[in-house]
Amino acid sequence: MSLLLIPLLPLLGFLVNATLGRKLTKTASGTIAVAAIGASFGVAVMVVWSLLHQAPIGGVRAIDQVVFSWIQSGPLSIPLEFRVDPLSSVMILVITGIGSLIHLYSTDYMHDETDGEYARYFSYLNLFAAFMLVLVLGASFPIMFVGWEGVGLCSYLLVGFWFTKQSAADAGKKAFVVNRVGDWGFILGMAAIFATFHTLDFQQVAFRASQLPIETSVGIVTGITLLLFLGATGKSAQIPLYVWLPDAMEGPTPVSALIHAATMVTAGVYMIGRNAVLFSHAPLTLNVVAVIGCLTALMAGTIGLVQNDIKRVLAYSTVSQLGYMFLAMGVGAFAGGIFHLYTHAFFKALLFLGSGAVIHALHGEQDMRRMGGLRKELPITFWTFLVGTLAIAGVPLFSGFFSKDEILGRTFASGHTVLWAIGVATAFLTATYMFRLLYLTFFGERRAAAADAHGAPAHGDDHGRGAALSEAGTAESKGHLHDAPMAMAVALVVLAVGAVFAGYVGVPETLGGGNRLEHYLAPSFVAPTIAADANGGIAVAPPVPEAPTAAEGESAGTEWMLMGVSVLAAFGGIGLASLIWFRNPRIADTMAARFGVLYRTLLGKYYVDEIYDAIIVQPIKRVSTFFLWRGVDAGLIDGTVNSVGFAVRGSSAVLRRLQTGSVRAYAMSLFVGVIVIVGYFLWR
Amino acid sequence: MIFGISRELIVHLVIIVVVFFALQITAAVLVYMERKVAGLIQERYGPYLVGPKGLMQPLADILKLIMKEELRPKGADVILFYAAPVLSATAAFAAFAVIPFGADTTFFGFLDHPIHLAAADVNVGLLVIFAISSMGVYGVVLAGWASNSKYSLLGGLRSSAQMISYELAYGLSFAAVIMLAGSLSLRGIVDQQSGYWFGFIPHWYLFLQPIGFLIFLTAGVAETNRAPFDFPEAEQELVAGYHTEYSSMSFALFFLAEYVNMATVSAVATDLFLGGWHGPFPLPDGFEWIWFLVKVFAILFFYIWMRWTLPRYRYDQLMEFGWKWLLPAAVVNLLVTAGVVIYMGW
Amino acid sequence: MPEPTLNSYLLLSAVLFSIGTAGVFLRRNLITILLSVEVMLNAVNLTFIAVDRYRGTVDGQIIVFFVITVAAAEAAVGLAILIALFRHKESLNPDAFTSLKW
Amino acid sequence: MDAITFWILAAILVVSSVLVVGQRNPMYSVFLLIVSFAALAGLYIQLDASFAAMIQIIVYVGAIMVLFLFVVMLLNVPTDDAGGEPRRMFGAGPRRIGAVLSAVFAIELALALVRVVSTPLPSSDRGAPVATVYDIGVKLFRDYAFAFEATSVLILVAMVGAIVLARKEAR
Repeated sequence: MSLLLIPLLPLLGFLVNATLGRKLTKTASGTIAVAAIGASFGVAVMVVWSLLHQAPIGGVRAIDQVVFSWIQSGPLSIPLEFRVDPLSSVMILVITGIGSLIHLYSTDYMHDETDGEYARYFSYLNLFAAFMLVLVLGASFPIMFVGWEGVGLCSYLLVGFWFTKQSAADAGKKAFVVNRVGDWGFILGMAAIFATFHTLDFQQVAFRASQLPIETSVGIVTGITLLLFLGATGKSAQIPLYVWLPDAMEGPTPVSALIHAATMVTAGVYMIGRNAVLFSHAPLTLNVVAVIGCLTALMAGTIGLVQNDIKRVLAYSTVSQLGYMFLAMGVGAFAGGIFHLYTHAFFKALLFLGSGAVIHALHGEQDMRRMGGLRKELPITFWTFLVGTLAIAGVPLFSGFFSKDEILGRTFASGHTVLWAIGVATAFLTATYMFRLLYLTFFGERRAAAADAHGAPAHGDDHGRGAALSEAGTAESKGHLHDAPMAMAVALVVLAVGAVFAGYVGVPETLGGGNRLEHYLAPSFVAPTIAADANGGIAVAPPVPEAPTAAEGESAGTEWMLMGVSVLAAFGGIGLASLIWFRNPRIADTMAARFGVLYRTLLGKYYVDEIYDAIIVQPIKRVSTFFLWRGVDAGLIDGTVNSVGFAVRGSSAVLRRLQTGSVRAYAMSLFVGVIVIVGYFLWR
Repeated sequence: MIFGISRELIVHLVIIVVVFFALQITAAVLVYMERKVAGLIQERYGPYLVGPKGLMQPLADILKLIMKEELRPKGADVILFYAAPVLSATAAFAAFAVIPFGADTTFFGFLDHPIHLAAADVNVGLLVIFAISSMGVYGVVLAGWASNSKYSLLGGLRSSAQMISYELAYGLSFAAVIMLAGSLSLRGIVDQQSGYWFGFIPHWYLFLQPIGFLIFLTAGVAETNRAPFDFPEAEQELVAGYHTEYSSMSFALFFLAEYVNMATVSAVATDLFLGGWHGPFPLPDGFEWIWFLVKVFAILFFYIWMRWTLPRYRYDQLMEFGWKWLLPAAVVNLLVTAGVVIYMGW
Repeated sequence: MPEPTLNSYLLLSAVLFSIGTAGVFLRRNLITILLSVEVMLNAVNLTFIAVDRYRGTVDGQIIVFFVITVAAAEAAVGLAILIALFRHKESLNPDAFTSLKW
Repeated sequence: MDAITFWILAAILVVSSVLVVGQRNPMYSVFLLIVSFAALAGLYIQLDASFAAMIQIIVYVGAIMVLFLFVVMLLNVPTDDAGGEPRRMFGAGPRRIGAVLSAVFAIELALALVRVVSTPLPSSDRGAPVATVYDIGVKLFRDYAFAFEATSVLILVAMVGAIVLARKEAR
């Protein structure tokens, strides 16, 4: 089965929809898009199947495919090569699988768009899938980078999908620009890697890195990894570059689900996992990663606690979950991180789609203060949403529990007690704000009118009709609301099932699970004992120590204890949430009043945006305005260009005299030339 | 040797003279024929007073023409005005020069080597004919322009345009035959047509090139400005077209030229398609040219017949026909012939 | 009468060519100028044929055909332009068309 | 025999060409040019290129010159430099220069030719030119096939161009 097909199919879908989308009906373009991604899911499944039945060569299980030699210059040789190994196999399954569901979901969700817009939306969506697959399938940094930039572009396009809305356009721009900062890091990292290892192929890099000693102090590897991590923070919305993700919620909800929850934002995590060997050779970086991840998790959690826009809450929870993943990466629990990535993909997609269903039902209402009591009116949405919430809150037997617990356990095991504590706290917060969300949205009474009194802004999700329709929504909101339509419902249910059972591939030993996922993934995080080197030959590496698998050194007892703690945290959070927002919502306001400063700080997201604006954006603006634009561009460049122009004009004013326009004059001059030449040959 | 002049030379000169006069006589005969046939077609007698059955009529016509006063319109370009008829007549005669009209003969042993029966034997004969007939245009154009009269000018323009348009189809119908014969020499082509299929169907290209033949005839008619393509002298529209202003001998020359041209076209048709002097049954040595004569006159009769039975086209129709039907047809015919020649290996 | 040698042909064509050029420069009538150009072309053709004959090849003739073809094209287009110009300025004097555009 | 014909034809050729140029009446120029072409064709035959000669007549005399004739008749500007007042700068002066130039050129060519020893043409057996036609055909469609096709395209383009240019703007 050809790996090339996997990204190619969505690309084809994109081409079709992009070229003749305007001619197609919604049904047609929708079908094409879904078919494309679905087919590539099928291919992916087959590929993974054959991978599972492949005998490991020197501990490595991988399927390679070189499509063609892309760049060939001097020592630098980059084939367009795809590779599936356990790690990327998980990724492609997630991307194509959940991707298909979200595509399906979108066919209903976007149905109010005009045909052209509809096709445009799906073409973007397919393009995104294609690039994301390139990203995870790429066997070398440049290929990955192609995908990396590609998804960035698609994210830009999709966030700004309703570009006629100022806020959407801005959000798109913001996402793009912030990502550029990360990409800058990524590129530098790549350059450094090539300089150090003279190759860009992942396996090669891993192999050659494994030859180096583990860096105790700051060294080249540390530098490289830090740069790469900068890239990761950009893509995966970590401190300091997380600010774009919440704004990205301006995009259509399915987009948030696919790009800003399930797939793209996890690219950073994947990238670190992909370079596990490299990172594990730079303990310092690992610590940085862990700390950053942890802080992000906490910070986002706290912010999420007070947000009123349903999608923003989810966005922040995404940020904080990503923080978890980075924490895992930081403490060397790569498998754990990927595990969480994988489960998170399910329940977060589910939650987003659920919120999407709600918004859809309320005609673009996103403010939770105008919701409530939807339990009875949107049963499917409610139940699936509930499942998602339980999963993310880490309630036992739901997928989120296993992965989160895995991370926390490994954190503790690795001795970062403080980080572990923060992690637990975050788990508590997570449970809290998620249930707050649940209660505000689905329980109690409809508060639309009340909220109107507050005059809370309605984030129109539906392009153009935003505010107006949200009014309409509130107007008829007292009446019956329609639950998620067929396609959406299907997607929700399937994801809900996933959210429950996805975790069971990685049940830890202590629960008699025998952490299969981890064992499956392990080879991807260690240097290949045999690495095919650049010119296809075979270089034998010294066997590296087996990757640290589950819970060495810590007894089952401690693990039970840890589990207990995190479970407690989860239920504590739920309890608190129900106490405040379920029993008597009054408390919320009183508390908000009491801790006014804190509340406002959280509501203002710690004013990070403002700070950035003050210390980075404004200075840059000023420099570019007064120096680059007025000075360099207008003065220097234009000056040069214009002077050239004047010079030409001046000279032509003289030369014009030759241009008599008289045919005969021209012929004569020509003829003189002939005579001269003949004469020369005569008298020579 | 007679008076130190070789017999070949004598015979050559004789042939040339004979051809020259034969053509003029033909013209005369044609005049008579034309009027007679016209008469018969129109249920009247035609000329019958002058001589037995009006046989002397052509002579009378010529005399009349000679007697007439030579008029020249004011403001006409003197040189060209007189050059024109001469030019067209010359062209007409010159074209016939290269046409072979009989098998090689020794004139019953008068010569020791058989010689070709043709005023001039050129082995790119067809090209010569083509070239000269293309020169024939000038006489007409010149006449039209030089006589400084709008009728003449229009007639001249029309006829030249017409000739040029039909020259293409004309030439292409040649080409098909050239391919079959694999020779540019008329004699060679005629020799290719000797013999019979199944012993009785003569080996003429007419049977291999029926379409080519039709195209050739049609184009020929147009080339010679004959009805139904006689626009240069469409009386109702242009009085007498390019020779409106001509009278007396210069007019006679045009007249002559027209008939000689007809003869030429018929002769060429005979050589190309009707097997020249090869008849359905062979004639005694030295008399094959009779077949040639018969065929030529048959075609000439056909010409006259057409003239008196068919109405004149409209000019645009003529052009349309020439460019949109005749030319494509000729091209297709050529292509098919080429294909056959290549794949059948003829 | 001396037998014509290759040079006599070449000289002849040289003379023709010069006549052509002279025509191009002297005449003040576009038609005549075009005719002069034809003269020049034919001078060249003559050299080709002569040299061909001298070297016993046929390539020269073929080139002559191409020259003739091109001449035909040139004449067609040239005359068309000429007609357009005449429509515009009621004149055929090349010196009347010095404005490069209108 | 050959010599005489050559000199006669040459004389006709030169004289008629000179007249073509020296003629004030384009109509005459056209006809004189035709005459010169005929003489040229004669020379071609002299040079055993009867096929070329015929083509010369058919194409030049039969087609191109007719085109000229048409234009002359159409525009009907018999006398030279009708209209278009000669401007000072392009008046008689440069035209004299032009004449001088072409004279110089002729002299140069003559000198160049006199330099080389006059080589007599190889004696030709007046062999069947038909064979030559065959050779020409083979060469034309084998070695020069591409050029041939190119020319056909050229012709097409020229045709379209001519039509477009000469067409009256329909307004």
